[in-house]
Amino acid sequence: MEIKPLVEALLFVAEEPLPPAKIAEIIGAETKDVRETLKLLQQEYASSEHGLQVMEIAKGYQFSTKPDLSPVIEKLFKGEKSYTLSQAALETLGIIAYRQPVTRVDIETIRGVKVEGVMNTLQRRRFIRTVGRKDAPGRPILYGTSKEFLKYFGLKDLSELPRLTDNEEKQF
Amino acid sequence: MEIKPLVEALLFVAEEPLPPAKIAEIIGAETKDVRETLKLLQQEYASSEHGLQVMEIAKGYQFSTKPDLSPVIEKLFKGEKSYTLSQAALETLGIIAYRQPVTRVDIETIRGVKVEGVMNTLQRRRFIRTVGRKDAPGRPILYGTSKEFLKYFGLKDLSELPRLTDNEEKQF
Amino acid sequence: MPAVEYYVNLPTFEGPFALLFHLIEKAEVDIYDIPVAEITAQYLETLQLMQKLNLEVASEFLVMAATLLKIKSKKLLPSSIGDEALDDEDSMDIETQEELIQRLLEYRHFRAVAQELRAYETAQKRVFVRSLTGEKVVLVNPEDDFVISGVSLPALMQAFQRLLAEHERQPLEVEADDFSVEELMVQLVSQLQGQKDGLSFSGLFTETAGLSEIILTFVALLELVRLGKLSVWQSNPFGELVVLLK
Repeated sequence: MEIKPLVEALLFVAEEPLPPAKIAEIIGAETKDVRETLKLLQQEYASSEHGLQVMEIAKGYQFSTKPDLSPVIEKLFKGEKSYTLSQAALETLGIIAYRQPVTRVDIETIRGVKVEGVMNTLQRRRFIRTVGRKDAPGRPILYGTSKEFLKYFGLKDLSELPRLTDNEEKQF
Repeated sequence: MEIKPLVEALLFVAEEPLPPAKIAEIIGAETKDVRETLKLLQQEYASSEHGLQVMEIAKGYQFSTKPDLSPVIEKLFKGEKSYTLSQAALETLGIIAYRQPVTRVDIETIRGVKVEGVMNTLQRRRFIRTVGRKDAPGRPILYGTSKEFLKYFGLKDLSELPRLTDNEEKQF
Repeated sequence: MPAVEYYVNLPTFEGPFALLFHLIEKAEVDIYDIPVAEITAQYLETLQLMQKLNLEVASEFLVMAATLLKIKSKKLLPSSIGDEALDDEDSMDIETQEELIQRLLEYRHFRAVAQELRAYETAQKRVFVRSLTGEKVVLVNPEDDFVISGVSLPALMQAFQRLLAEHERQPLEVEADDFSVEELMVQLVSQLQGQKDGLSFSGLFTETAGLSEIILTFVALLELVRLGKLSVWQSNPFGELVVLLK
């Protein structure tokens, strides 16, 4: 059976980047063949005929629009409710990304404010997830970033997070 | 400028089926040219090479997966799309679709049952919307169907609703 | 009608019209020529059965029962006699068998419509569109690193830097406790003396440290760093902070 249409359709509908192994499992094919098909799709969509591309992100593949089209694409979203994160959410995410696993109190200590509301939002948007409990009194919950976080910021993995400069490190 | 990649990218990112005129406005092209490009895309994706198709739905165009792939696609969602509307909801929607604008009491008269609960569900799911108030005692709310309704049932517009047969029409 | 069979086969009815249809179909009679007396009897029988089975019988079913009885008696009584006596607020706005038939036909029509809609629904269930419930589309622009709907990595970075900067400036308002920043600075230095490899950041806090103690310790730490007494570093971006005496 030709698997290309299936791979294409799955990449399209998936809510998150799909790892080749998962695609293989769903369609009942060899991961090797899925990888080959993904490469083929990547090549085909790379043609200037297409406005989409197959990108590898967060250890999976997904469709996205081509970067050079973004000025036009953004016009579609003009005036729409923006999905940008609030400053508070960004700060909190930053702390969690760099300091994970981290407890809520840790974050509040650094930010100097209560973060419960922000944390709820981030959990609802699945940017953060609970990763365990700290071996400390009260066994507070430890938080870490999620695959959703990587996707939102276009990171392949956490090692792609910007490094703190020497100067910044010293400030700590 | 080649508009096909842009049209393709816009269809992909839009949350709603896009009307040709809107696409034309965004990319600064003639609606006529956009329509031609849409037809071209529709033809290209109709090839068995592709798992996607360009659908005309709810007065616009949208990408979707091809129907024959559904057994595999469903595995990705593990039955998430398995819910269907209740008989009560379908009957109520049918009445609203054909008789709009219509009041709740009109619907209850036809169905012979209270429809408040069903109407709430339909409004929550945005299949129906209020379209005004009837010029009658108590000024009851008038309801109509929404774009969401067209999308759910895969209709281009209300004229695609099943026609009454001659026999049935005479009865009214 | 034996109740046992019904017990097994009694479907759920959307409403009184649905039940009436069921009975008419079962009786295999023409809808234009309903034997009202017979259908009414069966209708009442079914309601009793529903009650026996502890099924909730909605008031609409009872209203229809009253309506059926009214039509039935009208057929038996000479016209215009007893109209007032039978006029019942609880009955439907249906006076004659003809009206009942019209209403049944109208309802039947919309049942057919519902069936059509069900077919459309089934067809549409087989195509999938992108789910955008979670978040926005990824727009990638290499010139701005990764830009996704207005948020970029530099933005995250800046937020983090601002946070660090604010930390230096802003005095944290904490309740006066058993600790002062000065005391904690002294305590920190003595804790770190002799620790060639430094101590982990979290290791500086006692297990029972309260929020204010943690904050004050953190401020003391920052102050010592500012004064050049301490250095703090990380082995990797998300590793543990290590504190060293200079």
